Amino acid sequence: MVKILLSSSIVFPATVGAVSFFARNTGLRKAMIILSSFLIAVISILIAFYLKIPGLYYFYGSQYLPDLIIKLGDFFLIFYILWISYKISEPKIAVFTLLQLIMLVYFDFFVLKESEVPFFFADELSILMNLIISIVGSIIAIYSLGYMERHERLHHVSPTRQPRFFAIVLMFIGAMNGLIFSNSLMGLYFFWEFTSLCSFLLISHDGTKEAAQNGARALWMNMLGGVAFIAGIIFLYTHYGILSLDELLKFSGGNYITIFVALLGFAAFTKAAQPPFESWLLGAMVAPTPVSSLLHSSTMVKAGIYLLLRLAPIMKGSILSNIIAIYGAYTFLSTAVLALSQSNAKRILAYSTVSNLGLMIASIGINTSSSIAAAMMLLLFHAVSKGLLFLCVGTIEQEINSRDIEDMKGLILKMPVTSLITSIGILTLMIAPFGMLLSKWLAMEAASRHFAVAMMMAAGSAVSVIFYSRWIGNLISTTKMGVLGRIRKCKEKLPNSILFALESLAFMAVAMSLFVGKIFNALIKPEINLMHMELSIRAASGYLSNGGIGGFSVYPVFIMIFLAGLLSLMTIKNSPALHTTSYMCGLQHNTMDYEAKNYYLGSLFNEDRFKRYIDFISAALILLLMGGSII
Amino acid sequence: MSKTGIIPFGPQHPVLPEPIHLKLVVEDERVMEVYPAIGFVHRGLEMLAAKKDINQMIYVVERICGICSMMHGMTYCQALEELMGLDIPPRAKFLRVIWAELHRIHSHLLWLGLFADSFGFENLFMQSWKIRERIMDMLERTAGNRVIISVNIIGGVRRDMDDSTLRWILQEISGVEKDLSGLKDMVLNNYTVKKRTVGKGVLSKDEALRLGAVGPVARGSGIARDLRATGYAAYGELDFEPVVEKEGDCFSRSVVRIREIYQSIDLIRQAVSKMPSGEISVKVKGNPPVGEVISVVEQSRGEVFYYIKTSGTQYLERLRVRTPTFANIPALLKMLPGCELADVPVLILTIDPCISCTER
Amino acid sequence: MMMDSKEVKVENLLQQVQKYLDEGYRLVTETCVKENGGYKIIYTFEKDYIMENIHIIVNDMEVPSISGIYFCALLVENEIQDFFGLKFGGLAVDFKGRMLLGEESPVGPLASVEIVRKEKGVKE
Amino acid sequence: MLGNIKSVLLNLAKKPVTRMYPDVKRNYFENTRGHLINDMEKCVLCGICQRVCPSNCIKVNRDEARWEYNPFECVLCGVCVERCVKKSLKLDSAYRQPASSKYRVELLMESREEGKAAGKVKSLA
Amino acid sequence: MMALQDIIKRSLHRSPWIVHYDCGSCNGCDIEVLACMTPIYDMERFGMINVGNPKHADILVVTGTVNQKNKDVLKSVYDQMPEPKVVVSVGICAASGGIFRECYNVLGGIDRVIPVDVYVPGCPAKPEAIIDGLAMAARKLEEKVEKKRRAI
Amino acid sequence: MITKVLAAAFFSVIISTLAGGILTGLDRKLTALMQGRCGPPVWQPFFDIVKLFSKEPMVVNDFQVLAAFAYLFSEILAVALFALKTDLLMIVFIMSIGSVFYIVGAMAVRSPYSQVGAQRELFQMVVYEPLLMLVLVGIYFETGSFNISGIMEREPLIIQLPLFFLVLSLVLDIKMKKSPFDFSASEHAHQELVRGIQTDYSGPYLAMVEMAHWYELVVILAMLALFLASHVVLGILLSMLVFFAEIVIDNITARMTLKWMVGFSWCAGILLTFSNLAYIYIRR
Ligand code: NFV
Ligand code: SF4
Ligand code: SF4
Ligand code: SF4
Repeated sequence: MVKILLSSSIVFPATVGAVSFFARNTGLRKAMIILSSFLIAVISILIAFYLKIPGLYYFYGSQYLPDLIIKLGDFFLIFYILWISYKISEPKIAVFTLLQLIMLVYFDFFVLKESEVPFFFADELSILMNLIISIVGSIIAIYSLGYMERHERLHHVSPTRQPRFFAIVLMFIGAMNGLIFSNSLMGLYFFWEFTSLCSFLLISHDGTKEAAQNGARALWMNMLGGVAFIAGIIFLYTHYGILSLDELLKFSGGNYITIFVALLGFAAFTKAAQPPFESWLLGAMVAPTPVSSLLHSSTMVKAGIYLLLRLAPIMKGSILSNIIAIYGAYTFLSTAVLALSQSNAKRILAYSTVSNLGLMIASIGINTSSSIAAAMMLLLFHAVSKGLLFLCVGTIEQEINSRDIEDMKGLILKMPVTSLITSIGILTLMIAPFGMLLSKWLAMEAASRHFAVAMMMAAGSAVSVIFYSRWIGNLISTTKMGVLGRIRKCKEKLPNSILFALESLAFMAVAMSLFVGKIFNALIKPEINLMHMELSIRAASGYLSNGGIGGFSVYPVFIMIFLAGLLSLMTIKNSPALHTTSYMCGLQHNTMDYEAKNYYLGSLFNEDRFKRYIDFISAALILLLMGGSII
Repeated sequence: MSKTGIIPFGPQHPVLPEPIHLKLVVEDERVMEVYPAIGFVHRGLEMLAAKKDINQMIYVVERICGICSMMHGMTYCQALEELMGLDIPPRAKFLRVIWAELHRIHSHLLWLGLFADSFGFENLFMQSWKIRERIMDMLERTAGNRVIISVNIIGGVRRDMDDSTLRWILQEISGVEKDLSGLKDMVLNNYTVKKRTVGKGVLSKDEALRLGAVGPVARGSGIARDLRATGYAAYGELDFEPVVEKEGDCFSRSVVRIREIYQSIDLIRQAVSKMPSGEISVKVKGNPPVGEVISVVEQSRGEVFYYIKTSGTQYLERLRVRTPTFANIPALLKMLPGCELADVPVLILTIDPCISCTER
Repeated sequence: MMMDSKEVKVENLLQQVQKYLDEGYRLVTETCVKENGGYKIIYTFEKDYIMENIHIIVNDMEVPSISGIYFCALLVENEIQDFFGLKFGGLAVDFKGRMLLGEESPVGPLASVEIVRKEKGVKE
Repeated sequence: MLGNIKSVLLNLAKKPVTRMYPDVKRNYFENTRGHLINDMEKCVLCGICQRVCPSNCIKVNRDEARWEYNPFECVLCGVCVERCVKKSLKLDSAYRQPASSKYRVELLMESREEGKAAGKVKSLA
Repeated sequence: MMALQDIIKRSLHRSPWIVHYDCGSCNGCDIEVLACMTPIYDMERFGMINVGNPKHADILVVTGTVNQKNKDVLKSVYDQMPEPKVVVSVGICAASGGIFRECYNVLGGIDRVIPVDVYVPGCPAKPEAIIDGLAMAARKLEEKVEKKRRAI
Repeated sequence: MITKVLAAAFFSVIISTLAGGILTGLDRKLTALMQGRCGPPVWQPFFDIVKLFSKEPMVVNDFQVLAAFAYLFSEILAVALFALKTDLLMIVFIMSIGSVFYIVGAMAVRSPYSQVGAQRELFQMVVYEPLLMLVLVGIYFETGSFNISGIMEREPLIIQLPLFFLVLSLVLDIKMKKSPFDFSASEHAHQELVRGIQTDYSGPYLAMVEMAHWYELVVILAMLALFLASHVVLGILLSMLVFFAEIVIDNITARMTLKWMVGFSWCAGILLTFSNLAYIYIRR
């Protein structure tokens, strides 16, 4: 049963994807996708309930088959990518792929000895990731139904390219599940590469020149990461003979293990689009928005974090870990500052994704039980909220034909539902008591021994408040008087699939924060125990206690916000608040002439130049990291 | 998408003592362009010259502005005296100097307060207005009113000061001088004030000339031009040097004004000590002859220009007033683009604008 | 000081003004007076406390603006537009006769003012 | 800046300079122009004040023996006082009290023939 | 309930906030209004502060005449003040147009545009008179509250 | 247990309301005296608040109501949590909820002044939030705890963390919006932004915002007092001293501009914290 579940979590989405590629009948395809999304989610929940974890499981059926498939798949993938690089004539891809090919051939045919390892490894982390991928992923897939239809209508795409799109998306979900469940490092590697490929295909889905270019950039950067990945595996295997996660987790450390960590860390950084590789994620914003939501914020980029989390116990206490912490904190701050100068909503989200990934990396680097817990919580909450926000931006963009937050002024009157959901999404990212801030709090407390890291974290989170809150400000700012009345009158028409996706994600984002204690006890605590760390955090009914250092209780804040909302609704209702115009120096008659814009500090730093500095420093940090690993 | 916002500034605005309107095109904190709109104080009193006779017009021109009212009256009277060929008694000239210099001190202190307010230095505002009240007392005691003192008439002045009053003035003015030292310290030696004013709104000498800047604005840019040197009223018999500063930024304009306060104190002392005795006015008979006359006087804000055309009756044919602020506004418009939003009030106040003068 | 000014032909105005600029004169102001049914515009320049006046006589025609030469002339020329309803050609910033006046104010108020001769002793 | 601190603290130590206005009334200087009053016993309704007034705020009505004055138009210049031949006008040093509506001052010269005058204030909105 | 009303009335009386609009005055009255805030007169003793923003203010202090351009401004400043509010006209210009009432651009006193509750005469009005006027205005605020309460 | 907690929270809120009002009044009185004038009575702020509550509730955008409530409540919560001696970092986080709502509420009004004020406030937040957190981290460094109860057990922090104390004073100055840090909303409203971020809050909502400021003031003063927590009276005296110093500074400085302020505070904050850290290391 368990085996079936695990296997089907990979195979089922992939198969449905493959089938949907050939399903030319729109209605049928739709029904299939809805059904299968539902099933995927169900499977993940079943897994979460029925799996005995931590545990090792074999693939359903044969145990050699998956190994074989993966081996073949590896080569297939590499040749396919080579072909792509030839087709779009991008030599960088070819170079990195060829490097991988050489190493792969060397490894597969000359080094690797036959051995028998269970295919699946599942623990709480995998379950957590699986839940995110399957639930958020299927919600996004459903959203895409509505979105892609409008998208193609707006862009006059015909014949429809939706089958291709959904095929890739569903296969991607399968691949992600494979990535997080696979025990063998080779399997991990295969799925890793596969997601890179999916990302490329989806980025260039629209087929414009820009899309192709940005896709290529994403691919070569990820291929570079792949090179490091395979190199790391070879290194590990040749030195310690380890090729699977379970062994790795049991491994008690060796002299050169840090080199392996550094190599895999590098791969993780490319995947998580940490500077100097953040440009691929920014470029990836040309993809249809569900792609950005699914791959580039909630799941694929999280693969990097997943990998680092797996490496965390190995590097515990090393200098490397400290450098990673600094690097992550630095990324957190610097990309938050970059996001500050943006007014394009997707770019803001992209930069802040990179930034939050940096925060997770920093937490992992700090490597204490609370910081690991913080990282895992961030992983979860960020996936939901960010995914939601991307979907919101997509919806808004299709309506107002712009992604610029300056153009979203007063959107609340035009698209009340979307705007409110967007605001809630932003709030869940920005303020306590929502999970993101709770995890930031945990991370801050964990970071307090590393003063520099703490400083950058504090600054970074303050900076992110700027770009988030001005976004909300723009959404709800109006010149019209009597907002609530108008909202009530305004009927916003959204396709059901889109509405469902937005509402369910928003609900999740809020509800999860409410039950943060439960989530912590169920998923995060055991995982930290598994990592053999002394657990100092306790959670009970909305209270998170950080081992005598401090504590955070969520309920009072919720009650407070609830009360504020209730009272304000009551006051608005009872005393139909008198509405006036805004203060305009006595020039009320031509209010529309005047409007302040948000500060983007364009004059202070120009994005390109600033980015160069940031990239430079982060490259230096990565070099330091590599160097640190050798010492 | 442009990230430039448009911010209104005025007419009803707490830092603007008077209504003008500026449309500021800003990007972040930087002002890119400025579109002014004026006319909120325009009353059209030049036209009253046709309705009120020359004596009544004194009280009208004094109400062009409550800050520099005495000097408006003086300029007007000087113009008509010139036209009618009147030679006013020397005592009247000296009295005019004293009142004019008192006005200059009060006007500069008033400016200093508002200027301080423009960069959020409330205490400085309070201190300078506190000192200013002593000047107001002097005006009230000598002329009977705090603000619009109405002492000029064609042919001299209306009120005399007796010796005890003059002594009292000397004593009070010394008190003012003492109080000023703390104030001066607060402007000239305060790091934060310097930071807000030094290097802001720089106006080079050339620009100042071309834009026709007058008064402290011109003198702050190194133009040694002070009409009092032409010796109208009793200034010819008093000793003074125009105050000049070179840098041409807000700070040097402030320094000019503060030094001018001291200069005025000195001038008052001189005038009191040299005060001749005798009549304070001459009798004026008949209507002024037909003619055109120009009269200029160094107001607290710079040169005020009166053009008067008479028609041979007791009414003027045309009265035209060009006030110093009118001449300084082009300089302001040159300074504003490129400054920070927070500096807008500072720059506006640095020319010491007086809109009621400007728009009449 | 009593005013004396020399008349300049409208065509030569700009040239003359340019000459003043080149010689380092400062534009004090322009003054418009009604004279003999037409308008006299007096330009006052100053250097070293000496004032020089020139004037032009115009009727209802378009007056060349000197704001291209002396930027600071723009305010006063707009003011003359407001007060007398004259038109200046080539103003740096043109408020269209509404710099000081509001939308509902009279047009060219000073152009239509006549002295109300209020004789002595006559009761109103 | 240190000097500034000193002066601020000195101010704190000193008594405030505030004139505690409603509690402590100020003595005005003798020739302060506060508000205009007319002593109707002296006034002969010659009308000079009406003519010289720059603000046209005095109306002398000989027929009805009335001297009218609008305090909300008077600029307190004192010209009328100076020119009044009978010295019946006077500028008192106290200011006129604020009011919640505008009014005119109308002084009637009753029983003019008998040479006796009596002032009477009438307010009109 | 009564006590609460009293407290409210008292507070209204004790903390009237002022917005000052210079509506074409000659500055004479203007600077006298400002002088009321300076150490010598210090109207903050009575809790009066110049908030400069109609939305926060209880008393609108207007100086100067109304002209074509600023009548709308004056009106909208008045409209933006929340009730209860009173208007104080300072100086004769604001009361009737003063010496300028014959000018072509002057409409007359501010009562042409907005209702005025207190007139402070004088050209310029003396600071003491202004303080008296403001105190009177503060009392009017109370009256307005009272009236409103009766109406309910 | 729970009733006891609630009662404690309730009393602390009442007391801090009184304290906040009196402190604000004291501030105004002292400022006036320093300027040589008489000034309002100390309880003037209460009159103001009552008056504002009795005024007509006027809003531009309904979200302002929510913003005002949320701001007020989160500051109240912060006060209560402080009184219950909980985690300082959490208190800071909760206070920032309030600030965010406050800012967003101002942004919701499409008036250039509130919006620019909100922008400036945001940048001000970027300055004081990290500094505040750094101070807390510094305290943790010394005491090993973020909990107030844990912190209070330690010896006077002021000896170990004198410069952190200065940083916290800086934060207080920024939070109080007193000169030179009053560019987002000047207390006296004489600035280019009218009342900046508060421009369009009026009547009761302005009152709520004002009261929220009181609580903020109280919390930060209490944090200052924590530096001498072992002697409560001395601690309070110390924080009052800082408060007084802040008023003096208010009276001798001009307002800063945005760039200057961010640069100055960051440099000062970082310099001070790092030198203090170095000092700690040397002492150990
Ligand atoms: N000084 C002066 Fe005036 C005059 N004339 C000018 O701009 O103050 Ni109201
Ligand atoms: S001038 Fe004197 S006497 Fe003549 S009417 Fe006027 S007040 Fe009466
Ligand atoms: S004081 Fe002046 S304005 Fe008043 S009535 Fe007399 S002359 Fe007229
Ligand atoms: S009343 Fe007098 S002082 Fe006041 S504004 Fe009018 S003219 Fe000026």
